Amino acid sequence: MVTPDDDPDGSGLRRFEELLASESRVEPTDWMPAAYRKTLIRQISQHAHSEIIGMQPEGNWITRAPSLKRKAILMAKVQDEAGHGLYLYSAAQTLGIDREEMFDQLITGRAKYSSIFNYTTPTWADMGSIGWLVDGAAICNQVPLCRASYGPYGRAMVRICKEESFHQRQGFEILLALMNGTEEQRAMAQESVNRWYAPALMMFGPPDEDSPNSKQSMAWNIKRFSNDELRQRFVDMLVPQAEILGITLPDPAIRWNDERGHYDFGELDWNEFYEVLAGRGPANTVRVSRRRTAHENGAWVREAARAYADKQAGASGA
Amino acid sequence: MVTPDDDPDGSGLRRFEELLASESRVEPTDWMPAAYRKTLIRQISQHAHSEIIGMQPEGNWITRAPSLKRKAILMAKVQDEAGHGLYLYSAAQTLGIDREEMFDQLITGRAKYSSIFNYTTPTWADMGSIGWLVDGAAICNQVPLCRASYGPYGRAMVRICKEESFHQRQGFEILLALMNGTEEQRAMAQESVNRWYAPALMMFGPPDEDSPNSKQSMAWNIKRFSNDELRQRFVDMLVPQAEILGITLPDPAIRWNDERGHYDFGELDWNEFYEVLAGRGPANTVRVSRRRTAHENGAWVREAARAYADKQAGASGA
Amino acid sequence: SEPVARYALGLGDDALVLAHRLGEWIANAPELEEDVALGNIGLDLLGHARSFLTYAGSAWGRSEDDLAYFRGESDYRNRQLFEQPSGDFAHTIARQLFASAYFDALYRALQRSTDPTLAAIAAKATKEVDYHLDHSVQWLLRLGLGTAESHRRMQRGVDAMWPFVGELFSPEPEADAGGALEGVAVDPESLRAAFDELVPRLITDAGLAVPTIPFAWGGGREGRHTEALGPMLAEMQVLARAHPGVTW
Amino acid sequence: SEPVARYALGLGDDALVLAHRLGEWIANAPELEEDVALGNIGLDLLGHARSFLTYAGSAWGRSEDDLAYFRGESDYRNRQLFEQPSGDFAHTIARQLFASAYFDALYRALQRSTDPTLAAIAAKATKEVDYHLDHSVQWLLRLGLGTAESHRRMQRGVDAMWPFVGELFSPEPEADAGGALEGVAVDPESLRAAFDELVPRLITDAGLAVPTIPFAWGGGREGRHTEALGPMLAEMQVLARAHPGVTW
Repeated sequence: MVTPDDDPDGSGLRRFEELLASESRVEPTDWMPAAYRKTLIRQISQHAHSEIIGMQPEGNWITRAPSLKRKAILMAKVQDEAGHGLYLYSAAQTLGIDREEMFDQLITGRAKYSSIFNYTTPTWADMGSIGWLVDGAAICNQVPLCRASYGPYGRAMVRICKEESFHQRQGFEILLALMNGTEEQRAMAQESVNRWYAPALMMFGPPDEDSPNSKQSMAWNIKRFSNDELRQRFVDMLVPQAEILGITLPDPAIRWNDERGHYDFGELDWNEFYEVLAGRGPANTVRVSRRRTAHENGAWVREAARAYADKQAGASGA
Repeated sequence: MVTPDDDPDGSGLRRFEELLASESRVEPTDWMPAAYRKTLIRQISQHAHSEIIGMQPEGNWITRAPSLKRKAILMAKVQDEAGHGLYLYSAAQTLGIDREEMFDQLITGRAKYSSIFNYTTPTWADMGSIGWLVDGAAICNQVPLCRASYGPYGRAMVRICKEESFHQRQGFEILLALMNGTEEQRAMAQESVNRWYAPALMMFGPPDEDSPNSKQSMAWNIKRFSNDELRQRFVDMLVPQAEILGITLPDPAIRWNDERGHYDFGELDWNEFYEVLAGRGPANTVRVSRRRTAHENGAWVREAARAYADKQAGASGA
Repeated sequence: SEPVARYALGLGDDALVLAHRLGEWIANAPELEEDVALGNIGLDLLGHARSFLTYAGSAWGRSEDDLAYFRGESDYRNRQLFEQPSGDFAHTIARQLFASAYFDALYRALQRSTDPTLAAIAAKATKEVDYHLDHSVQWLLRLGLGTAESHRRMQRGVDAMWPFVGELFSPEPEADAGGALEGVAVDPESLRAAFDELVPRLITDAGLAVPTIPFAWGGGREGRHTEALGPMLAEMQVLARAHPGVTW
Repeated sequence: SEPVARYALGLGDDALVLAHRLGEWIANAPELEEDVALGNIGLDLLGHARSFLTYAGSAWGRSEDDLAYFRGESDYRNRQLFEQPSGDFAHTIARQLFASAYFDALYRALQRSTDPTLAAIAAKATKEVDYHLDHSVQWLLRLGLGTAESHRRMQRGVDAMWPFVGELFSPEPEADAGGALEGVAVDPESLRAAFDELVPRLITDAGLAVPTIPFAWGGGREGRHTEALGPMLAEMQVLARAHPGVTW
């Protein structure tokens, strides 16, 4: 094995491998392989971007939420997402990348974020579907990340997961209220779940055989389960909840498989996934440009804050 | 009489006085007294400003007009007002003032415009009241101005009056539809007329005894009738129209006076008029700042148009 | 017939939604001349919308206002370009450029429709749209070639509206209805060549880059809309819906 | 009692309308921290609104949502400052500064109300409003003293909101109701001194000019509103009104 320049005697790598082997946390001051650092920066910043962009599809209904209680819950939720974005940027910063740089990658369209947020929210029921399905899938993805080998990331995930499961419950409640409501409300809920179900399942990423990066991430204790394992876990969670809701999951192939001890489910249309990933989703351009516009419109505010801070520092230094 | 510098032999003044005496038009190339010029600039530019600011109270309902026909009529009307503003600025420009200068006076709050537009339009019926009452009063004011001694002004007024009487008729029709409608619609119409009636009567300006400038304007064939004469004419026009509408004018003192051959009407609360004039109306700041914001937000557009025109001129000159 | 009515409804919604957006500019334009010009274009489009909706409604016993004010978002059939927010003046010009180039090609072709009502509406509209296109082109050049700031903004505007161009040429959903629209409707695909010949050249002439941004899914003709339409309709319909069944 | 309910309704509407306006900023703020901060303030205000409206509605057998979603513009009783459009960030800060200074003085006094519900709501709200005021003051200073551009915009913001300050101290309409509010309600006039002591000084400290612009008429407590409220309510109420009587 070639020893990298910043670890001439290989002691850093040995310690890193010990940490992984003992399921301990790697901390910012520890030596770590460049590829590990790079992978984490990419993954954490994409996760942060997803939180930031994810504010929009739900933010779309804050001004139209149909009751004050729902309005309050929705505002709090979207605001939590901004908060998650902030923790995650902080976690990524411990790996030596600036928040400005990450944010710039986002608003110039060079960074990825979860494709799911390129779908639109034409109806109120989508607030339920996002909570139940999208946050639900996110939790399945994220709970194992609480044990991620990189300390700041794992700790951020602990806090985020707690809030996400709260959000999922709220989404479930929105759908439950609709399903207990009028014919129109029930139809609204079902139509929305029909739209979000497959995209939510695709949030776990392509089938394992098409997911080449996963193996390394698992070796590094970043990823703990394969895409397909997580997807199965999610479907197993959804089916009984859908029964409680009285909602039909739009996949006729779903049925309990006693042998596997899991629910079987149908093939997904991965073309759609790759379409959205390639920027042809319903709202790709809109999402990025909205945040960019907000950022550009706010440039004078940030400049003023900097100028004021400089003046204060100058005054107190004098 | 002292002969001004630009009219050393007094021939200009003699000709000016002959034109007035023979009810002829003064044209831009004619000599005219500085005070006449100044009065006209003030009056025409204020009138232009009123058209521009007057777009807002009606523009407020374009996006909410309750039928497509009304939406079309309203858009056309507000657009006519922009057109009127443009003619009037052109007329004023013949007196040697730039449009930019006038517009700057408007958006910096140094110029006056008709106080009536500082009232707000909380209901759709206000589209009717503005047409019937405000445009109605404007017509009473403006018809005599078609014979104003200054040619470009008089000719602009001919065109404007034609459109205004169309607008008044449309306002009347809005109210008529409401009065032929449901209880709620009738109440909406009545409530709106209650708010606009007195302010419309005040559009003719203070009572004659408090209106010192009028005499000179009448001598110059700019003003043809006194404020109170015009107000009387307006009330005489309104009363029978109100009967057709089935609407009550909010003045219990209105009754036919056989002796005078006119309708008597009650005293107006001039305090309100002066309050609004002094900037304490419901929307004074909002009106000016909205147009200023539009102007400022459009600065880059106007600069681009100028830069492009310059480049084109340079290219064709080369 | 039902398919013709549904076809007319889609065309009417395109014009109505864009007319409404242009109406938002009135009293807010960068100069008075543009208050007038954008108002004129909006009025023309509103006229087209009323003709198409009246015709569509005649098949169902519904008035233009029934259709405009008492359908929800998912019943609106406009293509998504037309509902896009007005943004700054450059966004509006980009939206109008694409819209006018599309309308121009569409209405020219629709004049030859075997449906005399549609042909007549199209004939009248063509002349008006000609002016609209010219207006957009003039501004595209001024902004593209004017100042560095206007160039930047115009490119942003073109980029923002570009994803919604692709949908303009997607098939009319009624086209499958057993040939009922044969000779009546214009196949949107047939308009693409004229658009592709004209628009990229105009963009290039204005010193701007033709976007390489992918097209969005679209689906407006099936009632799938971007997040911009809902709040727009909320405002547009609020008064009419508060007083159902009355005359204004 | 009826006058107390009407008093609570006015206070609830003040908080609700401003909370809604702040909600418009979410996902649009100049930086993420402000998405969070403005969202927090909006949430606090929404909480106050819900408490006041629930209390008001209890007198009439109406829920907070009946009051929020099924009253029209002329039945809204908020003072006009709170409905003003958010404008740019400086407009929002100016609106929030005036609002928070008013709420701060109001809720401190209202804690001593003889009505235990109002006193309890005010006691909880006071702590939160304290933070809101601090947030506005910090931004007032940053923007007023930051750059030439931010100074210009902050002055514009202060000027734009100033006309609506006067109405904050106009009497509560229910105050005449035969003394029913004696000891229950706070006389707005009594809040003026604290406001006048604090706010002009803050404006001056931020290097800005205290406006000399006259106050507008006001009349929000009588249901007279500026042109900003109608479109805001159209959007806010659209979904609830499309499905009257249901549970969400």
